[in-house]
Amino acid sequence: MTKPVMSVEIAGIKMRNPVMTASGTFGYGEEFAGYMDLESIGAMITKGLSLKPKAGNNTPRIVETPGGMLNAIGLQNVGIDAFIAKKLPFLRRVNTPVIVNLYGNSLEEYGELAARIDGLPEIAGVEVNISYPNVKQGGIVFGTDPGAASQVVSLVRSNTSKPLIVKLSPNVTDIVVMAKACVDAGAEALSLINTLTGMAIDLQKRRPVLANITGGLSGPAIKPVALRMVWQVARAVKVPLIGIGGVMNATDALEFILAGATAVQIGTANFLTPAASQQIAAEMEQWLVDNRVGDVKELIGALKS
Amino acid sequence: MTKPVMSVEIAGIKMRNPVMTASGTFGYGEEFAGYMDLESIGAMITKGLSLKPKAGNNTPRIVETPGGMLNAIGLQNVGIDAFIAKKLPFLRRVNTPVIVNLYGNSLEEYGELAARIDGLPEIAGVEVNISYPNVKQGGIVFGTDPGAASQVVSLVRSNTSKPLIVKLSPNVTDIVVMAKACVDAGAEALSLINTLTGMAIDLQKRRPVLANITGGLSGPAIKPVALRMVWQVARAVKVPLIGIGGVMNATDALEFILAGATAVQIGTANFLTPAASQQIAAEMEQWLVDNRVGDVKELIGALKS
Amino acid sequence: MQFQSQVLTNTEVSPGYYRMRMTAPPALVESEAGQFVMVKISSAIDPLLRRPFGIYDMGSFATPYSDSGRQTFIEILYKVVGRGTGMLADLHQGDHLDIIAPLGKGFDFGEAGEEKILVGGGVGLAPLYLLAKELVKSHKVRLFAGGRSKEDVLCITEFERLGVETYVATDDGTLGDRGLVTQVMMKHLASGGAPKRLYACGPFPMLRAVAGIAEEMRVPCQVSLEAYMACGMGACLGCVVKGVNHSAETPDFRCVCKDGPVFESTDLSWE
Amino acid sequence: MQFQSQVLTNTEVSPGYYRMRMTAPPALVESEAGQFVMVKISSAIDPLLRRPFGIYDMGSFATPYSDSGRQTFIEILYKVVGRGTGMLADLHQGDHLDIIAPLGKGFDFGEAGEEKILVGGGVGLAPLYLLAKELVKSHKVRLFAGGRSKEDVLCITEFERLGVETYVATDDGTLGDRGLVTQVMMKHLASGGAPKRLYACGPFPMLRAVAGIAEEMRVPCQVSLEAYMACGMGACLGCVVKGVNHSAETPDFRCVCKDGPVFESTDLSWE
Ligand SMILES: Cc1cc2nc3c(=O)[nH]c(=O)nc-3n(C[C@H](O)[C@H](O)[C@H](O)COP(=O)(O)OP(=O)(O)OC[C@H]3O[C@@H](n4cnc5c(N)ncnc54)[C@H](O)[C@@H]3O)c2cc1C
Ligand SMILES: Cc1cc2nc3c(=O)[nH]c(=O)nc-3n(C[C@H](O)[C@H](O)[C@H](O)COP(=O)(O)OP(=O)(O)OC[C@H]3O[C@@H](n4cnc5c(N)ncnc54)[C@H](O)[C@@H]3O)c2cc1C
Ligand SMILES: Cc1cc2nc3c(=O)[nH]c(=O)nc-3n(C[C@H](O)[C@H](O)[C@H](O)COP(=O)(O)O)c2cc1C
Ligand SMILES: Cc1cc2nc3c(=O)[nH]c(=O)nc-3n(C[C@H](O)[C@H](O)[C@H](O)COP(=O)(O)O)c2cc1C
Ligand code: FES
Ligand code: FES
Repeated sequence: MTKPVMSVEIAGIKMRNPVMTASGTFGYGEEFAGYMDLESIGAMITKGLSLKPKAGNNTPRIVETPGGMLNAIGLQNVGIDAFIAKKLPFLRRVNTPVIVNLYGNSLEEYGELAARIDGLPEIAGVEVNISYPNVKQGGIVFGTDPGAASQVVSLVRSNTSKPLIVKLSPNVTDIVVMAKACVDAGAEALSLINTLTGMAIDLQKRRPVLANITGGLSGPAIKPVALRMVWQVARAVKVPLIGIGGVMNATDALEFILAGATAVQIGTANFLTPAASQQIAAEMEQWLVDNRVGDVKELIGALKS
Repeated sequence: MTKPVMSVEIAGIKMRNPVMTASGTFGYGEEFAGYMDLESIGAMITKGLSLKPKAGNNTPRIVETPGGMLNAIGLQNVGIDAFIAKKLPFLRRVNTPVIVNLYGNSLEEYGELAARIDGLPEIAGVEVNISYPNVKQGGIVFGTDPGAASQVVSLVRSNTSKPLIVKLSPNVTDIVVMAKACVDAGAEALSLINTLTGMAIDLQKRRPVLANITGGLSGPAIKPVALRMVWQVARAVKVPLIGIGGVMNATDALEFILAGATAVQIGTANFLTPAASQQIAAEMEQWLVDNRVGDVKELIGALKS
Repeated sequence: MQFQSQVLTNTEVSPGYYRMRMTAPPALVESEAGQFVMVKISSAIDPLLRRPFGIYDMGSFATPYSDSGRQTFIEILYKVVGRGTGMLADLHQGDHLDIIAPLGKGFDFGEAGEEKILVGGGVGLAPLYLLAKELVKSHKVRLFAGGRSKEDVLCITEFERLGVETYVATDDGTLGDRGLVTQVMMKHLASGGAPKRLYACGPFPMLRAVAGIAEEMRVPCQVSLEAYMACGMGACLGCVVKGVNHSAETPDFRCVCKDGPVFESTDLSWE
Repeated sequence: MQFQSQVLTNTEVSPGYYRMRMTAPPALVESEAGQFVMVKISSAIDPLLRRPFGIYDMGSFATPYSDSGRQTFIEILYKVVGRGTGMLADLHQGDHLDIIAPLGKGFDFGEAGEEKILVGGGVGLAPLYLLAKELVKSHKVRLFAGGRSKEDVLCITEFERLGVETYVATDDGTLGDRGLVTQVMMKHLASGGAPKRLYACGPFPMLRAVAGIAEEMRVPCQVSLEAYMACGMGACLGCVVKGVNHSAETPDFRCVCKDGPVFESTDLSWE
């Protein structure tokens, strides 16, 4: 049999396959170069970048939970300028689209960030993080209020001509309302989901485990919630979706695609197997061969229900 | 050391310890009589009862997920009258408070159900389920709209003088808003959380696993979300809380109590170990002994943060 | 009863099929043919739920390590189909399992002296062995065993040792007759005298076919069903099947775990 | 490098402490003293995250089963403190583990001929053994080993066999001197000549005390830290500690996994 077609396109970003790495779980890419071929996957998304460098939260910042983990990194990052100066040169040499994940403390910061990357040819697109739940100031409001989300997306839209992806928070009553608001404001694709807000307690110390008290739940535990949200949103909007949440293997990835995603992002799995994204892309291709599917795009939203 | 005090009181219901069994996971009690001493736990909550008997959903109704399970039973139950006639006589002989979990297809049904059990001395209290996510008609609306929830609670409040507990859905943007609405409308205690809405897909069949497509996620996977919500609500309302979600052992139970719960409910764990609730109560008592805590009530909300 | 058990043996009896013997409390020898066990394969939360298996065999052997001088055991016969059974196949002698047993309703042996027919499809043979062991004491027993291919026909020698007359059918003809086990059964029944009772365990379409045959022949028939289970004891209502009186207005759902897994074929809705 | 490993031995060396030897690819003998491994204890999702352990020892032995005629191994020395280490202790010879190694930055051996002092608290001795093995080749080495009680002082004989002079301190005086290991060390250092370099691994308060002593004595000191880790390779930013230049305005966070686990004591903020 001829090789199946694995390429997909998201908001004009051409990817060799539907496997991307999720923001905050893949460093700035270079950390993984020794473990895998960075040119074997569809796209890389950077750690969330803010206007100024951010120290992040105190430790403990992470803790394992049943089938998942909580993190409250607090968006520690080098800041957009240092990213451009120090991290982008390495990524420039890798022939895989780089998407920057942007996080603003205020509406203006989002606008400023978008403008800052607009002229950089080595950046394939923007993923706007309106859902970061760990930083008190602002984040949670943009991610759970359709009006505020809409404002952020419009501003970013007017400040950059880069392909625009918006990443949604699952901590809402109705994900479809949020999705529609973002699409109406100019989002060309949606990533979902970010982490569910959770908490862990150390019984003996009678304290929250995380210094930040609450954190974001990721990993296999959240997959059923993520699948449900992708399925709901896929039936309500027309833009391509990127499924995220507990993808550990090709089966998980293909389930998201059946539910309506055009691509998936690999998050927590990168911590367990640094080459997870490469392996998942390869296994997906093998699955298509074994099941005589000629093009992965045939599976997008192909769930019978 | 003298035995620690394990008794707690919820909305006037006196319980010998803080361990209750969660609705829908403990049958009508009698199923577990051969595996444990039903008089070793704090209270039993019945399967959700509706006005008429309900057939429930088609199968498959359950599926395992990473660290959890999805269910879409669809509230199959014998109906309130058959419950009173056939199931209550057994429970009457057990010296443990019985709380009925009520579910109405409409506002009126909730009112009618409350009136129906008001005069029955063998029923210690009512838990109103406004959060059932599997039945299209109504349920989800009452559970995610503060105004609708408030209406249900007020009506039930005026139709029965039984202790009134309201069970909250976690599928909301702000659980505190829902909690306050219910308390303001007359809830004397809150149970949280019910299941998170999720979905599972059978890749080979390209179909949702559950006949109902979506279902409710329970088990260890959801514990971090449940703990976070209990902690948030505990700081916002004054009524006692019942913590639910992935309680598998005494450590989990005590974590919920530190977060602010007065009692906990055991759900999915009953399926893995039929005597789970009895064992958890015993282990909690042992923990108090080992850690020289004289009264479990000292731990309620005792989290340092 | 919930108990801790230790694996005694775990042997691949055919590619992908295993037979596992494990320790059990003495009371377990009272289990009825057709009853099942729920096994917690790992003490970790993955896999979370117990997995149900029919009791294939049980007994006891002499050991100096028990007070009574004897150790009771039960056996299951299982096929590796997914994660749980895959992990089960990796277990060794001495590994621990947490078991709830015996669960459900077993087979009704019917009257002594009548001829009984057993029909098993693939791993559906599992609960029929214990049944055969009992039936041969006072009945003539014939077994029709079906499978996709010769690898899927299990433990025939064991049945024959009991004195059961066995007939084999495979979809691809690699063992016994080619064809569906029900077709092969019909051929043989046409020639011999009519049996007095049928017992069947296997895939749903096979059970439906057997139930149909029983109805035509007007003989009682018991079938053993499978369903996805969470609790195994009637609490979760996950495992229901439609009873014969089922309709949207008057629901008649039965729990495979508690009302079954063995049902009279006439009690079920076969749509 | 990520590789599949098999357990060779897994022995309880003191109540609650285990030493495990496992197979590794030949390249692993290039690991530096102080580097660590990340172990996936179960292929199931529970426990989900890998667990970090210092490399205690490594080497190779003759075997007919390998092409090269030799099998490389690494060893870890670990304390059972929770679920992951509890499950690790249950593993037997032949069981499989998935390992990423070697990770992090190892110890700097300093100059030949100088006297080196090692300070280990409890299981903090683990990475010091491989260091000692190297140092004794060209330095005089003294080890101060501390623990809560005599059960917590590990593998002293192994260090002595290397020719390391060892001193033991326990909080309860059940082995060696009574008191904190740092107090006992100060007593001995007061009498002998000043060492040229300190190396320490153990609980944070002990490390802080050793760093303080090193500062007073104006000798270089390397400490090996622990932190809760998800990735072990600098990607999650979960394992950070404050560097010496840290302030709220000018954050200076270092990754224990990548910038460490071994740090110069003067590079860290000890608040
Ligand atoms: C009363 C009863 C008795 C059984 N007796 C036997 C037996 O003696 N030997 C034997 O090999 N099998 C038996 N089964 C089936 C056995 O329980 C399943 O094969 C097993 O649970 C699959 O577990 P898994 O983790 O390997 O599969 P999973 O990874 O969970 O799933 C793999 C496939 O198996 C199906 N499956 C999962 N659980 C069940 C279940 N409870 N029932 C039916 N299908 C399921 C899934 O839908 C999926 O298609 C019995 C089932 C029941 C209900
Ligand atoms: C670089 C490095 C090297 C290490 N080397 C060794 C070693 O050689 N021998 C050894 O016994 N231990 C070592 N540790 C500590 C070891 O990783 C933890 O004890 C282990 O991960 C606990 O796993 P668990 O599942 O048993 O504990 P859990 O059940 O997860 O937790 C039990 C307790 O251990 C603590 N803990 C969990 N993970 C870590 C961690 N990564 N670091 C520190 N504490 C943790 C928890 O906070 C909790 O208090 C090292 C840690 C690091 C970071
Ligand atoms: C340690 C960690 C850091 C993360 N940082 C970010 C971030 O900076 N920006 C962002 O949009 N999402 C961030 N995420 C969320 C992931 O990108 C992803 O949405 C989430 O982890 C769910 O996917 P998973 O279950 O595959 O991990 C982070 C997740 C983890 C675990
Ligand atoms: C099979 C099943 C049936 C349930 N039925 C009900 C119900 O009828 N009414 C209700 O309020 N909650 C119902 N629940 C939710 C539980 O009571 C509980 O809130 C939830 O399972 C979370 O707790 P756990 O993680 O301990 O299982 C059901 C849960 C399960 C798993
Ligand atoms: S498996 Fe739970 S009711 Fe049958
Ligand atoms: S453990 Fe992930 S950055 Fe160090």
